[in-house]
Amino acid sequence: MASSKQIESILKKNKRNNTTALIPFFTAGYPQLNSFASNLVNISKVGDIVEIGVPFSDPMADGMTIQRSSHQALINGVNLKWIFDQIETVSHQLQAPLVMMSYLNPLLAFGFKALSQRAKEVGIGGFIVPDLPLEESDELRIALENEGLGLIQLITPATPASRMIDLCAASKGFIYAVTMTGITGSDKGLSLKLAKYLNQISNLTELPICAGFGVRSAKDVEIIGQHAVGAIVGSALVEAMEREEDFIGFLKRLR
Amino acid sequence: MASSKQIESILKKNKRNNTTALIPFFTAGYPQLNSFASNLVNISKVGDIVEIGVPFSDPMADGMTIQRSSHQALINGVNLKWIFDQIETVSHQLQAPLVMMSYLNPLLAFGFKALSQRAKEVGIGGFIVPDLPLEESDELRIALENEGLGLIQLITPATPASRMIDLCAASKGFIYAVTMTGITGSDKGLSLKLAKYLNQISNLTELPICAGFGVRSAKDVEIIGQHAVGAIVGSALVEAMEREEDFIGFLKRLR
Amino acid sequence: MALDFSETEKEILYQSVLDNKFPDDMGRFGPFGGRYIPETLVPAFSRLEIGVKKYLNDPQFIESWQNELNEWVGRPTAMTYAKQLSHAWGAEVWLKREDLAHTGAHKINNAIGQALLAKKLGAKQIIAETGAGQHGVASAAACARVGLPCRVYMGAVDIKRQAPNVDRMRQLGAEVCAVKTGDQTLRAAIDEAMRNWVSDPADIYYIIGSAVGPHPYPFLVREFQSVIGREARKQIVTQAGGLPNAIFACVGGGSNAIGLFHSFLGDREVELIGVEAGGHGPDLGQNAATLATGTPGVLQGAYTMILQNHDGQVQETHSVSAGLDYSGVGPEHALLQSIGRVDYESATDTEALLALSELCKAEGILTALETAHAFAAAKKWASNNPGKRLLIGNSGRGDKDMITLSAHMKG
Amino acid sequence: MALDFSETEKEILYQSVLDNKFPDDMGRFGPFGGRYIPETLVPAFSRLEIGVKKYLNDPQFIESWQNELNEWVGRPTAMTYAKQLSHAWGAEVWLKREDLAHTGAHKINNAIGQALLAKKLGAKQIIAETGAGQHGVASAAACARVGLPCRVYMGAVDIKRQAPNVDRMRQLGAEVCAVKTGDQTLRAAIDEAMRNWVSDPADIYYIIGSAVGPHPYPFLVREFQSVIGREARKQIVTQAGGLPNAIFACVGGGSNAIGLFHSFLGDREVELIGVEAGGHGPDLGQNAATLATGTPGVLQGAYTMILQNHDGQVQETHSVSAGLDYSGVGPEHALLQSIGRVDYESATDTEALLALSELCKAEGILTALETAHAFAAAKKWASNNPGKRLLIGNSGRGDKDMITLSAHMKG
Ligand SMILES: Cc1ncc(COP(=O)(O)O)c(C=O)c1O
Ligand SMILES: Cc1ncc(COP(=O)(O)O)c(C=O)c1O
Repeated sequence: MASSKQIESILKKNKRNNTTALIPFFTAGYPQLNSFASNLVNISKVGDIVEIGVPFSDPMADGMTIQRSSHQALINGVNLKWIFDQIETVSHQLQAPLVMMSYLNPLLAFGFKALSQRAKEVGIGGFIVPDLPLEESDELRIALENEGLGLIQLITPATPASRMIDLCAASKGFIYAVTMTGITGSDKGLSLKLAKYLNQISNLTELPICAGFGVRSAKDVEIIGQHAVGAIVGSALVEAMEREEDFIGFLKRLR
Repeated sequence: MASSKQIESILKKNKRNNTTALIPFFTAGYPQLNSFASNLVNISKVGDIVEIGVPFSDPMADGMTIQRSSHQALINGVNLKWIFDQIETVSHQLQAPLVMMSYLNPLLAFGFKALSQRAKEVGIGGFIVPDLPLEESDELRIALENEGLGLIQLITPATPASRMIDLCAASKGFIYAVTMTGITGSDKGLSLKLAKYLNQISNLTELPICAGFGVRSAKDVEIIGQHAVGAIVGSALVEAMEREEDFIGFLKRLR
Repeated sequence: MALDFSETEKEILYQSVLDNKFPDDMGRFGPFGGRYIPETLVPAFSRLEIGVKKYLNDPQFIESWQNELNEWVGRPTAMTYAKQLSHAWGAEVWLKREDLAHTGAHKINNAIGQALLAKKLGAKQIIAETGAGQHGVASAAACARVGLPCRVYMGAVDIKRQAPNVDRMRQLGAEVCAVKTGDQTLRAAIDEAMRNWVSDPADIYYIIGSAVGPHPYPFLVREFQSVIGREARKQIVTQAGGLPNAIFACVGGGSNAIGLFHSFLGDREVELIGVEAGGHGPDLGQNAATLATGTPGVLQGAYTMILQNHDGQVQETHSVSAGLDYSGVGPEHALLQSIGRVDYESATDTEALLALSELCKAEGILTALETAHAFAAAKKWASNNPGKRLLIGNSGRGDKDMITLSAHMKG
Repeated sequence: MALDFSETEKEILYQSVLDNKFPDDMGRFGPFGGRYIPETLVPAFSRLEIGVKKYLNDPQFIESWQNELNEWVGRPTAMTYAKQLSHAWGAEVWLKREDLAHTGAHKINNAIGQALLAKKLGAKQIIAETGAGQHGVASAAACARVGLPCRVYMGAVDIKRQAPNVDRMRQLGAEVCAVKTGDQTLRAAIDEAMRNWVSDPADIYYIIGSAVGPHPYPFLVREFQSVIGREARKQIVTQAGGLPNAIFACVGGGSNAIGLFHSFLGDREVELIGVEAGGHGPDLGQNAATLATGTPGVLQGAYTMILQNHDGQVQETHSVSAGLDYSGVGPEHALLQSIGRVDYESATDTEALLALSELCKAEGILTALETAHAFAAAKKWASNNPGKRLLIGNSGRGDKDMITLSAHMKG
């Protein structure tokens, strides 16, 4: 059983050790249903935390790769209940705590109370809900926190400073620092901007900060690691799965 | 040299002899340019009067057959000057006086005075102008009459009695009694109506009356002959030409 | 070339125009007009003329028509200040928005007027011709509205280039007959409609689509279209604060132009410019610039300017816009040209296409290809008359032209 | 199924509606609405909300918008008495003619309003989504008019069935992006527009096409569309001599319906009926009858009624009309349904096609397939309410639907 506290402390350990936490993201039930549980186990051996994506029919904030994977997963027949059940079958083999990324509507349909209880049971420590801004989030946050789980808030470069403070205060586990599309670690000028942005958040909170923005290489992870505790690897991992490559090897090479 | 008087007297002779005058109509320059003059000569041997059609680009009052022939004749390069010239080359061989059917615009372009003079020269006794109603006809009529030619007026079953009187008064040579499309000699009921219509005109004028309405057979000519002096044969003759049949034989069989 | 009048003759004729003396008893506008029709149609035209005199002077009939204009057609149509076009052209540009009228062009003003008249005259079947399809659609709609069956003659060539309008007519319950004779465009369609009318002159009413044809059509259509100019005059005085310096309208048969110009004929200080289809260029057969390059003759029932050869054979025309692709023109325009009250220019296919595109992008108004000719000429005028106020008759919308436009967009 | 309120709760909520209390500070209409958006867009929405408050209360802004409505859009649109339809239905049928608005539907009221707002807010690029293409064309035209570049997202399926509108948008200078994700119709296009907005929230302004999406869009769109009902109320009182007994409007996202209904919400004696797309029939996936058959959930930024399965996955819809083919609906409609002020029904594809044809032939008005759904429902109502007066929102014209209609005509 995971909790937001556990997530936070794992990341803080990374920080103390001056290592960069690796947070792989992939879509549940993609590419096939029957490989989900074993993939999850294997990925948990490489990642410090694993982020599981719940597919949704209207992924309004996702890029093409994740959209495609969600679409396929839904065709495969994935739903939230199935995801929880699958995780449960392998929860004793998992070597990293889990967080879950989902749009709001599938969570609403599950019911917030049932969701929190079941998530706790299978070892999920927190939720990232990309279409749930702070203003609308009380109900879900309270339900999660009742079970010791947390709602992980996102911050973006466009977020005004005053709002950053509110978001930091509301977040549990870590802060998810979104970077804008098109920013890549290889561009010096932008990475300066990025540094400033991540440092600005660091100054506002004790919570660990994880950032993800098309991390594709060990170099990218290194650059992020200079200003954040963790690096989230999403599209690149899903693309590797799409191409049927050795995605575990890919993840390992990111260290 | 023909005149409207000559036309009138030929038809009156038919009337006295109780024979039905045959008035073949065909389009000048159809089907070929080079057969026009000889066709004309041959047709004049069968017809009592020959009606020559001047092709026009917008034959607003013609049926499909005549339209097609006009269209082809124009493609062949026919114009009014050429028609006059051709007639002139054979005028001594013609055995019947001529009348000319033309829409107004080609006549306008030729000039009414020049038209009247040239028509007289080549032996044309009268003009039928299907888009020139009585009200607009003074100028042309005067020009023609100055040369002894006549403007042949059309009367239709829809023409009110009072107007029939005016049309009869204005006409020279004969009265062209139009019958409505769709009326054929074989229909007893309609031929009763037709008889009434033609008799009504006869009662209004001393001029001979000629009628034409899809005359296709000797029977048709016979029926017309009971109430009119002459029968005009247009579409059926042109169709015979179109089918490259022996149209002279066809004409002969109409007697 | 226009008939040659002396200055005094012109002034006298102009005065007669202003005194509403035309058409005269013979249906003439000065020397032009008249009624050149088959004898079969004479009684039908007599009835029509009597009907026109009666109903156009009957306040109840006019009210019923005006009511349809307001409630069904959506009149008055707007007057738009074209801000960005004004900026680009360096002049003050106003648009009279006939494109907003029901079915998408000025044609409906006339179609509903004649449909109401036909109903009054006891017609059992309506026929109409159409070029661009706009008059066909307008007639189909008007006939549905008044409850009369409608048959539309349309050239086979036009059926192809205005396909969406063909389907619209059918949807509106009209029968569409493809005309495969002659040049297979507007002129052939009018011929065919006339021929059809001859077959049953008593029960058929022919709704002609422009200010052309035998008397009283040019008069009748002008009366029904003059609502454009009446509205426009009031609107521009109110909205712009005064009369325009120049007014532009495209001229096919000339119905939208005469409708727009008519209320301004007495304003000598207002230049009136009709714009014909310049097609590929000035040679005979390459355009439909009847007034600019034609000669007087009789076509389809009227003595007017036409495109013909020396033998009096009417010539085929070319224009990218089906609605202007016509060898004749309304007789009243022939008079207005002869007396110098209206200038007639032309714009080529290319100029029209460019103007259409410029208007689209500057004002978000997709105008008809026909109408675009007026914009092309207006643009030139504006460049020679900076700062002046001009009014353009935006006679219709360009939705019907998408097939042609898309082909041109692709190159 | 709608949320279950007691009669007292309903009365209280209705009173709040009448007192103009909705949307509240959280952007809610009772329980519905709100703002469910990515954090990246939060600042953009804050700016938008401030802009909306400022400019919608700024008489100068409202005047500039009203001026565009009058001069460019062609408002007020007509109110037509449908004489033959009234006769056939045994009721008094009136039509509010949004089909006569510039570009052919009510969508332009909103598009020009938002384009003006975007200009005020300093946007550099406009994006829009479109289903039937009507909002895309309206946005393209409005952007041209105010001078802003426009990019329109449109589902690949819709691009096929509304091809003429695609060309119109391009002709008006807009870029049209085919959306090949999801169901490739309106919903996917909205998702894609949102995603694109995320890429540059500061310079992009998203003109949404219906009264849906995150607050303040449902409010903003309602305000811009309410001009329909304001005009209609005055017109019907003047022309018919009193209020109608019932009002019908089709409901896709619900913008024309809310625009028409809004001025009549306080008239308890006036029945208000929204008509959704019944598609092939009542089963999930066979229709787009969101209010009639959906459940509450969050879709594209708002808590509202949606068509979803038990897992909260939004379902694909079916309707013959692209503009109604949407799994969600504006949150204000969800409230009005819950409190019983508005009834929501549906009409099937077949019923809509028949109604379209009947209207065409009876009144000479080719309505949009979307709109035809309202006629189908109104016809049924009329047969149960003989002699009553009813008003139908004729939201747009059917020219854009000719491809679909021709296919159905051929069988
Ligand atoms: C939009 C539009 N404008 C102009 C014309 C030309 O006709 P007229 O010269 O009679 O106005 C047409 C003819 O179809 C048309 O559709
Ligand atoms: C003519 C017409 N009516 C109605 C609609 C449905 O939209 P709404 O429900 O927002 O009015 C559309 C959408 O494209 C439309 O084009």
